[in-house]
Amino acid sequence: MSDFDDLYRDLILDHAKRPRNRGKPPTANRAATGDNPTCGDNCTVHLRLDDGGRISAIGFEGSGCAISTASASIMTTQLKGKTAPEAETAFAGLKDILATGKPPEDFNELAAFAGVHAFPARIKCATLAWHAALEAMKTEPASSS
Amino acid sequence: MSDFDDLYRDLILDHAKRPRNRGKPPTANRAATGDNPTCGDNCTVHLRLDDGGRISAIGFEGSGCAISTASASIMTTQLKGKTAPEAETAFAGLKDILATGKPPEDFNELAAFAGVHAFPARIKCATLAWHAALEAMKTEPASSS
Amino acid sequence: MPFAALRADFPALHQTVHGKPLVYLDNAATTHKPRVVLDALARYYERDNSNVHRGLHALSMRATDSYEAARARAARFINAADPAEIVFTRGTTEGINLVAQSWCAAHLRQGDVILTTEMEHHSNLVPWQVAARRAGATLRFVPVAGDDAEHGLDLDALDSLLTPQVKLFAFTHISNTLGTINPAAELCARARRAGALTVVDAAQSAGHEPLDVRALGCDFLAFSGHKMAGPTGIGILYGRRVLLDTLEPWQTGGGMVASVTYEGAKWKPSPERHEAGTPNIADAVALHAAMDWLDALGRPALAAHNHALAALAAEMLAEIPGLRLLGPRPGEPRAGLVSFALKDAHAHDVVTFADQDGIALRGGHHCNQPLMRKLGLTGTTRASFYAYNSADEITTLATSLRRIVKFFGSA
Amino acid sequence: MPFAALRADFPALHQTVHGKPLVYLDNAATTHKPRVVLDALARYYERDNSNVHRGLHALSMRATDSYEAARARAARFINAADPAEIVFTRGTTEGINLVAQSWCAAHLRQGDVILTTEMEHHSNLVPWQVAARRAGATLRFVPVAGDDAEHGLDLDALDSLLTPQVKLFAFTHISNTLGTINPAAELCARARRAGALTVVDAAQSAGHEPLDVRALGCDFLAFSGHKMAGPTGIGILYGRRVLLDTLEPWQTGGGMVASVTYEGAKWKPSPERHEAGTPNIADAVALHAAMDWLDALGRPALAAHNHALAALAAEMLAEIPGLRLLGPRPGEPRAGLVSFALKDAHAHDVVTFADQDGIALRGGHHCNQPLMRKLGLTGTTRASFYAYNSADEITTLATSLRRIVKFFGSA
Ligand SMILES: Cc1ncc(COP(=O)(O)O)c(C=O)c1O
Ligand SMILES: Cc1ncc(COP(=O)(O)O)c(C=O)c1O
Repeated sequence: MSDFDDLYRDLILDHAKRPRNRGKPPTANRAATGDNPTCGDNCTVHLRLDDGGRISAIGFEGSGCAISTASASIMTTQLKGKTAPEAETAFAGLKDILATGKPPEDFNELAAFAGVHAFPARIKCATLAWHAALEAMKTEPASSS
Repeated sequence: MSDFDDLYRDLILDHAKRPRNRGKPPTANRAATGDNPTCGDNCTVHLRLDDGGRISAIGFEGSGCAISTASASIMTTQLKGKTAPEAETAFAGLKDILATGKPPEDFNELAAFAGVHAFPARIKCATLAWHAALEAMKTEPASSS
Repeated sequence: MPFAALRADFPALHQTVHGKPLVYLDNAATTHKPRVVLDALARYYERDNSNVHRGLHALSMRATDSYEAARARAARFINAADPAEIVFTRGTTEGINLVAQSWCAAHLRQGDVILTTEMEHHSNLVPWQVAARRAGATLRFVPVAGDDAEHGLDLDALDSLLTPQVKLFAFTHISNTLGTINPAAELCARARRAGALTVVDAAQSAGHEPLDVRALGCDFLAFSGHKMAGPTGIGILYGRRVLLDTLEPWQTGGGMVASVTYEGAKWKPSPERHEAGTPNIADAVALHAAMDWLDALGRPALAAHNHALAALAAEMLAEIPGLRLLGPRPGEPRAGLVSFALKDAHAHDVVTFADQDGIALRGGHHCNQPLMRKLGLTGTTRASFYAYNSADEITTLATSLRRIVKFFGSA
Repeated sequence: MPFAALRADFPALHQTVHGKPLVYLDNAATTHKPRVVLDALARYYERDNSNVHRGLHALSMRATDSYEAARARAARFINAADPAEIVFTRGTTEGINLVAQSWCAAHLRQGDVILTTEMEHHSNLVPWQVAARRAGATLRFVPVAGDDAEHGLDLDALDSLLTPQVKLFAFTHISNTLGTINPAAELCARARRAGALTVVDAAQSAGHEPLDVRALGCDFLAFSGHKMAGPTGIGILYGRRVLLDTLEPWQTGGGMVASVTYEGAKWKPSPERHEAGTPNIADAVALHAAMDWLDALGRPALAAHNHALAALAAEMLAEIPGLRLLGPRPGEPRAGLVSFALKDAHAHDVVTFADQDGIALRGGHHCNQPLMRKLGLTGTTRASFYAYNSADEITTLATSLRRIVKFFGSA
């Protein structure tokens, strides 16, 4: 398999073409936006934390490449139900995959991003939504909801 | 004869080592200073014009290389007794020699500067004192004398 | 195309990328350099290398002569009246910063207006934003408006924008994002009638089209060597002599001073006053070789070649489903580039995919973020052409793009 | 000297001048470049040439990697904590202008003091004069005073000069006119205790002596590639990260912005924020090769070689009648240069004469007019040494100087 096929694995293409959890969930009351200054792409993550500090709703908006769209989409599926520390751990796992190009022990969907390792210029695409999500968890909830 | 010997002809060396009319003549009442920004050299020419507009006294001060010192020295011997238009003509003759590297028809002392032609970076040295002299002739006489 | 033989002169073109022959279509970012330019660079370092000005030994005089010959060549290249109108800079950006900082500090007042356009590269936009803010002046824009948003400037708006408050009109000769060729001589003439000085960003035109500053009637003009077959690190700011000689220097230091005391300094006239410190001598000398190469090729012929390739590309790309082509309408003159958006593929994915086919493209906002936003895009993909590109390469591009559409397509 | 074998690596050295083998002793103005540096330059253009940042195709990624590797190499070269502390400039002069314009505009107030020394190159003097004038601040000078006028700084005067008003202390590491090596670490420590930031002009030290910005404890430090076996047009400004990240950019344009609207722009962090426009990529890559070459040679060994040649030259020249030698006293450390005045021969005549013997010297004020005036000189002649110079060449110099004294002598 070429580096290129590795970059655009079926899972990534699938999420890029049919992103999950696109848009702002009605109950969401926290949000943050991440920018990729190099390419002008951006990603806004909306979410709601339940009383136990777990993500009860999450969605994203913004425009980006296949990698960043797929990463945002998979991120939402991965983070649903997680607490902030758990989200940090998951993100650390992704960063590890990106840094080493090796899939994780507990093979999960994030493994699809191992191929990005060979494209250093694209690594920021794969982390954009994650930065926004972790940022959003730290914000104060909007009073309106 | 090498370019170098041509640059430092006997006449130039003689005037450089024993410059004529160095210093400010007691009767001088006009002066101007020329600067060579590239090397920091400078030359101040002092002179007096008689009633007929002829240079009756002339001398120079300042520090410079052999070429500029010789040029100042020879300039003072050439300009004594000349009017402003005659001085302009003499300077035009020198500039012609510098530009062409050819001695003038009426072979005079300025011919010694033909060798400077081969050293474009030194041409300013050969004209510094002349610029100052022509400038000085245009100034108002100092009232003190 | 008769230019095919040129390829042999460009060492960088003869390589494969991911196993495919390199198809280099990123020339608006930077062009490759012909052998003669690399030779001039090597020859300078191997033979004449020395510091310029102030030097009286053989190498130093040769270095000075070579450097000043490059300046005189640049003056001839753009038909400037005098070599003293040529200031060597790092590139277009530095040239524009020089004018924006030095001229504006001296002449721009509260309430004045700097006019520019909505299609400027960040390098011809941000320096004016900063200068306007410092002076309390206002920045106004000639729109790329209405139906023409994707195509060119709204010239009908110009006269009402050229109010007496406008002190300076800065615009690009050729848009690096749209491929639009602005009518620079007309813009300069209208600005002059309105009493405004003009600054022309010639980054995309200097090495591509015939360029004559006196025919244009501009006051300042800036361009980069690396976009015209020359090396990186060198560019030119042209300014009319009377402007440059009186302009306060922007950078100060060795080489630009007539005299210095501990208390203060006096400046030399132009061009020295605007070139503080040891200049980029070697690259100025190499740029000389690039200008010779360009004029041996012939800039009218080069422009025709680039325009023809762009027209061909526009034609072939227009047939690709879901492709939105920016810039001049078919039939209108188009500089040597095509810029486009695909419905289903993001510019960065397009570039990564094309790279697998050996094709070098540029994707993104092309240092033109506000225009992208105005056009409702986050970026475009751009293919830009130069002397060594061929019609075959455009076919390769079109084929690759069709595969991309299929690969990323939602169908 | 063990360095003789190096000469083979320097193409420019193998030529004759006026029929004599070139003896290049103008290294303080600019050094020659070893083959490996020219090869790196050619290799970049022949293989990787492309624009950096924002690019996603193969050549652009390679160009970006090479450019950033050069930055990381420069950080290691001067032991900076982080590559983001390295800003590529055209040279020392531009680096100093960046600090003098950007830092001073933001931080220098009426009544403040910039401290510098009486032995600064115009490039480390005039920018501070301009900055002080703009802010209504005062420029003060550590004197080269009293009996020591020809030798070095009057360090006893320093403490009384380092008043609380001093915001910035800018000084040269090595004087290009005297050959004096200033105790830079001590000067930085004393400035820091007094609450002043330090700017070190390392133009004459970076490619000649071991250099460690953390051991020096400086805040900013600037140097030029062309004086350290690298190409013209590239230099480095080091600044501590916290300073560079918050410093307002001086030049603006493409590449240094995080986001741009028609109304305004936001900056990226350092180093991008300080590098507007296409940088001098190729010469940064070539400078990388120069740094590798220097460290393979070993900077301590190089410094010892240069110092030994200078000591030998000082010894031989001291015996020439009517020769006044500036700089450190015999026995004191002397950087690799000798600067002198002859009673009967003007520096320009000396240089022209020596050139006939194939010897390249520099004569004049060495961009140090106020110091010359203070020393009662209009200029000096300078011979400056580098890796490829030999003791034999110094004998050639001394012989030529004796003939000069005879030729121009008043006797
Ligand atoms: C001590 C010193 N500072 C500054 C400079 C200026 O360096 P550059 O001309 O490369 O900017 C020089 C050399 O000319 C120098 O010797
Ligand atoms: C239209 C235009 N203006 C300005 C620039 C800036 O040129 P440089 O990056 O060489 O300074 C560019 C290229 O990047 C450009 O295309």
